[in-house]
Amino acid sequence: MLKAEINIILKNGVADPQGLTIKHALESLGHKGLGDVRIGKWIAIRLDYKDKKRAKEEVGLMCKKLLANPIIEEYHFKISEE
Amino acid sequence: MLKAEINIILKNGVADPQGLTIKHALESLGHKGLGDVRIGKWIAIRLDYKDKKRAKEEVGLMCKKLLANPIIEEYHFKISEE
Amino acid sequence: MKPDAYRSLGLSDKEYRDILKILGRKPTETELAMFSVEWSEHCGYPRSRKWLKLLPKTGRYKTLIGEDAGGILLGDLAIIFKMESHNHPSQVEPKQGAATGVGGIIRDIFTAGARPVALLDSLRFGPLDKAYNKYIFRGVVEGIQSYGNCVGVPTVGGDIYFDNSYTGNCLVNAMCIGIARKDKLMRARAYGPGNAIIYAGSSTGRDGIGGCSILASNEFKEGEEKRPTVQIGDPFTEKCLIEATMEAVNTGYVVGIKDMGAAGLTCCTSEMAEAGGSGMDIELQAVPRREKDMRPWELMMSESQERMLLCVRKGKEERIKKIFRKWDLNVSVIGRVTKDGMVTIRDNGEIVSRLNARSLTGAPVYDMPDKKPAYLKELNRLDLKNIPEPKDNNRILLKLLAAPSIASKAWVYEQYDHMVQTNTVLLPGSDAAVIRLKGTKKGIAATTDCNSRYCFLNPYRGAQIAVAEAARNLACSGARPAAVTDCLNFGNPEKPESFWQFKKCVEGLSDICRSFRIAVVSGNVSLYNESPRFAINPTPAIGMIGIINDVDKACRQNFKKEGDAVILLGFCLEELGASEYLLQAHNLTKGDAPRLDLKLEKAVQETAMAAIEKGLAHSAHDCSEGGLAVALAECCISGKDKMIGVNIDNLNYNMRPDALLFGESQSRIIITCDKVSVEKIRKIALGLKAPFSVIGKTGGRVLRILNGIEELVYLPLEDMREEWGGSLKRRIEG
Amino acid sequence: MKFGIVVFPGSNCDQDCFYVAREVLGQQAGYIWHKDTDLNRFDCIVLPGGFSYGDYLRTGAIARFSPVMNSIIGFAKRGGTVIGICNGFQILLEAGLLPGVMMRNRDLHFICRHVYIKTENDQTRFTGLYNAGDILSIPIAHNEGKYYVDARGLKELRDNNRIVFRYCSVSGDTDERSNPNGALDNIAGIINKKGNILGMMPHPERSSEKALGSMGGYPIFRSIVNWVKKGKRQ
Ligand SMILES: Nc1ncnc2c1ncn2[C@@H]1O[C@H](COP(=O)(O)OP(=O)(O)O)[C@@H](O)[C@H]1O
Ligand SMILES: [Mg+2]
Repeated sequence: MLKAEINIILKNGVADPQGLTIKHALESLGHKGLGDVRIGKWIAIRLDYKDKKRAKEEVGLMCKKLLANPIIEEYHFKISEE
Repeated sequence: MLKAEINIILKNGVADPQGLTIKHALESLGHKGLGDVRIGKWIAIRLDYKDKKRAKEEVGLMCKKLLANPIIEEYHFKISEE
Repeated sequence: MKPDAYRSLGLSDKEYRDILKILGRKPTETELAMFSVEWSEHCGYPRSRKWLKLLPKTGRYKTLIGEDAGGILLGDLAIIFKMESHNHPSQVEPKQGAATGVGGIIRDIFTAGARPVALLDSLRFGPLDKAYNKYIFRGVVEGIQSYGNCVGVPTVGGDIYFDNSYTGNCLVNAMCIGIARKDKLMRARAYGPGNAIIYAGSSTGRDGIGGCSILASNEFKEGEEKRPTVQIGDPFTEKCLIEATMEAVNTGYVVGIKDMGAAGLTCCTSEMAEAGGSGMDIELQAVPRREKDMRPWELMMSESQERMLLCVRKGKEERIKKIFRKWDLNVSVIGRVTKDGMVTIRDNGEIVSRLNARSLTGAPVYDMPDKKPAYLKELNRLDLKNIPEPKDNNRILLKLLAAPSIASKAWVYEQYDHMVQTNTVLLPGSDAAVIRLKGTKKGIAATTDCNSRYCFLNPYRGAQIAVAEAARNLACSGARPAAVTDCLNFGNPEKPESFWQFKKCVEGLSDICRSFRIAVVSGNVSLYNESPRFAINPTPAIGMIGIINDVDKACRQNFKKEGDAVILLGFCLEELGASEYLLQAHNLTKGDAPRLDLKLEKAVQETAMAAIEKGLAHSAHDCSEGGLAVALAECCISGKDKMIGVNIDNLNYNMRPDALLFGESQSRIIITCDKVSVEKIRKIALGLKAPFSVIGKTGGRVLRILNGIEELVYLPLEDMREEWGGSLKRRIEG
Repeated sequence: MKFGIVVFPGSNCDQDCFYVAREVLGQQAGYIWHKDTDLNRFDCIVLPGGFSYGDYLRTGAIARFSPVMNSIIGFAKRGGTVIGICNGFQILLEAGLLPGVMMRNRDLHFICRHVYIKTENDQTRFTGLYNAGDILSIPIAHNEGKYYVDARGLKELRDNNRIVFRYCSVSGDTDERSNPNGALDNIAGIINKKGNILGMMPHPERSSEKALGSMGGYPIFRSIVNWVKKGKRQ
């Protein structure tokens, strides 16, 4: 069994109002010294095979085709054994 | 400068309709051997101080108080230097 | 069986003994779980059932009663509607709690074979200056928004009040209205030996197990301490489930159908069998499941959302399954109808529970002791001599307009899709919403109301006023009140004071509904609404629908034209008890609820309806919280595009200005019309014995109110709009 | 003429569009299940609003892979008329039939209310009955309506007059205050190069009857009907 963990976030330069709102909320709760706050998606996919190379290819494809929108988003993923 | 990366995801056992729908979509795109698919949030917070211990405490608090709802969600985070 | 085993399921020692008697043996854990749910207040109403019998089941329109949701007949159409609470889940997880509440009430409607056409929601929160109340409020609105918008049913109305008694126990009462051809109505029953029992929808997981029974049977001990498993709403699946169910019903092969809400399979199997006077043989292995190695009782108790149980004619299984598969939904035959009147549950063929359907649904009935609270004696006493008169009425009026319970709710309803299905002819922002019935000239008006401060100080009259105001709101839109659904939210019934409030409210409710010939066709009881510190105000939320014969005549509350005559139907009494004014200006919750004269109320409403039906009225708005001054202000500033001022120069009351302006006397409606129509409306009022007076004229950019020659209020419209319109956003987004 | 209204799982304005086509315009209309692929019977394909696949993951992201989408691409290549409304617009963007993306509204709220939009291009088959500069009252109802496209994309849209509708004030100023959702350049609707695919966030089917309070959207459908009929006569 393998597990793919995928991060999808807005590209740098694309405004992230949600992150900003969270930052303000945190500050109003009294947290100090906060810099940039950004929010994105985190997707975990379990794969019932062991071939890491195949996993890399498939997950890469998933991201390109469906999971991320290349116009505004970028993605990173890592594959680990379970 | 420190960077906290937070993962927030639905607890095991709590239904994840989004994850399920994404799984079906991936399958209909021809991806085989998929197990559970779960989707959650990924939040990156920059902290303009160096004290890791303090960071741990503060970020833990942020998750408890604002970012996650312990009733349905669980969270993990790691703190790294930049 | 160890006591803590059944106690942890919310069963009392006595109830456990009864179960032993009924079975003549020890229950299995599955059976015990099933009893605990069926006998909980949420499903079996053991504490309230006796009193609910008081409510009238007949009225002006032919009623449909006895299923999850009730309704009325209108020609060959059935209008099905119901309101239900989701208070406790919303308190611990506002977004998902509210979302699943909306999902549940929608299923109650389309299980009856009716297409859901409108949603309303009646919400109560603690004051917004507390961060946690704000968090709950935002979460609840987010949840209603995310579910209702996605599932494609317009949220057209509701009401929101803020009161400290809801700190720690918010109320989320969701109401849904559906339409069906009357020959296509469905019932929740299973009969016909050999017919298939089909499971359709989401798969079953461990979520919400025991949720309803346990949540509905215990007040919160220590705030967040109680952590039930809250479910995640799946509006997408629900939308598919609506369409698939409609298709399935249209085949004519569905014998009966019921949604799996509270207590999931347990409620469904036993109630469908009982209603059909038959038995059922269920194989749990056939139940689609989301998690590995679930125990039988977990499968029976799970409250996983978006699931339906259908009884389908033998031989037509494939035809029905095909429909649900088309919508990518799980569907599986999990059992058959039997003759023996027993609900038999098997796991891999081995019997895990075998009960007489009746024994489960025959929940016990308890007589609860009740006692009038001692504190009322003091609270009801209000001597106006001790209430200083304000120096500046303008300031008070602005303060009232900005009070969250009175301020514009646009921040909320503009986050709801209130137009989808293209039937909403009267949008939110007026006394009632009106949706048209495509293919006819008719429309349905709907509103929800309940001033719980009235109910706290005088439960009997408070409940009556809730109904009277709901009817008045419908009348103002031009509709004739037709039928009621209620959601009775109260504290712990084991406390005599709480139960007294419950009893009095139900009495008030049933008396006024009888006198108005309005049937109560459906409803829901939510008890144990208490935080560690106190109980909520008694809150019998009223959802009412009305019929309007010509939707083109539907009437809004805001002034339409300059130079219109302003008419007051009804009159003002010198009463300030229980008013929002006492709270905002003097920080008092005191006195008695306003008086209510049913004859007068009817006369005023009939007059408004007639004036609107004849096309004479340009606008109509009732006086509620904040009294005459607030009502007039709302008429001026609640127009979507333009605001219109008014000059009220013909009031001649001999009473305190604050009572005249802000007193909440009932049975008052403000109407505007052309000068030429004044006499026509006067005649109508005369005929119906409704007090009638022309009090002023619309026009200008200010609200000006005189009593005799004394100027009481002079305010620019912009200032009022600013306070009233922006208040909620300011308080929430800061 | 015949409108074909696509039904994705989660579409919820399909029946509203059907009603307008049939009852208001008096034209023929049929539903197209998202797995059907034969579009030959239709003169105009409507991708309706709603929440296809619940808008899960990303609005329009999953629906664009429905079998019907390939047929729609072919239909459009042959010059067929396609209009995407709200979620339909979002699907067209995800499918790459129109440029750009939709992001969460500026204020992070779902917005349902009447807004004003200005007709920028009256030379399309969708706007024949408008004049450039016309100001329409029309409802919006969306969570992701903040249109975004990169600088080159925007220039391309402007230079070729492909911005068809822009959010504006009652008096027609297209400034930030009259921009309900933060859309780039107040963009409410755009068209493809060829001029046969329109995507718009506002809901014309909700403003095609007096009873519903505004008629701003009606001329869009009428224009389509006229254009198609003209085509058939020739
Ligand atoms: N929770 C809600 N959801 C949707 N609309 C609401 C809600 N609360 C209030 N509204 C709308 O705001 C308007 C004013 O509500 P309210 O002040 O309760 O009117 P009234 O006092 O005449 O009953 C109504 O159109 C009502 O439907
Ligand atoms: Mg009212």
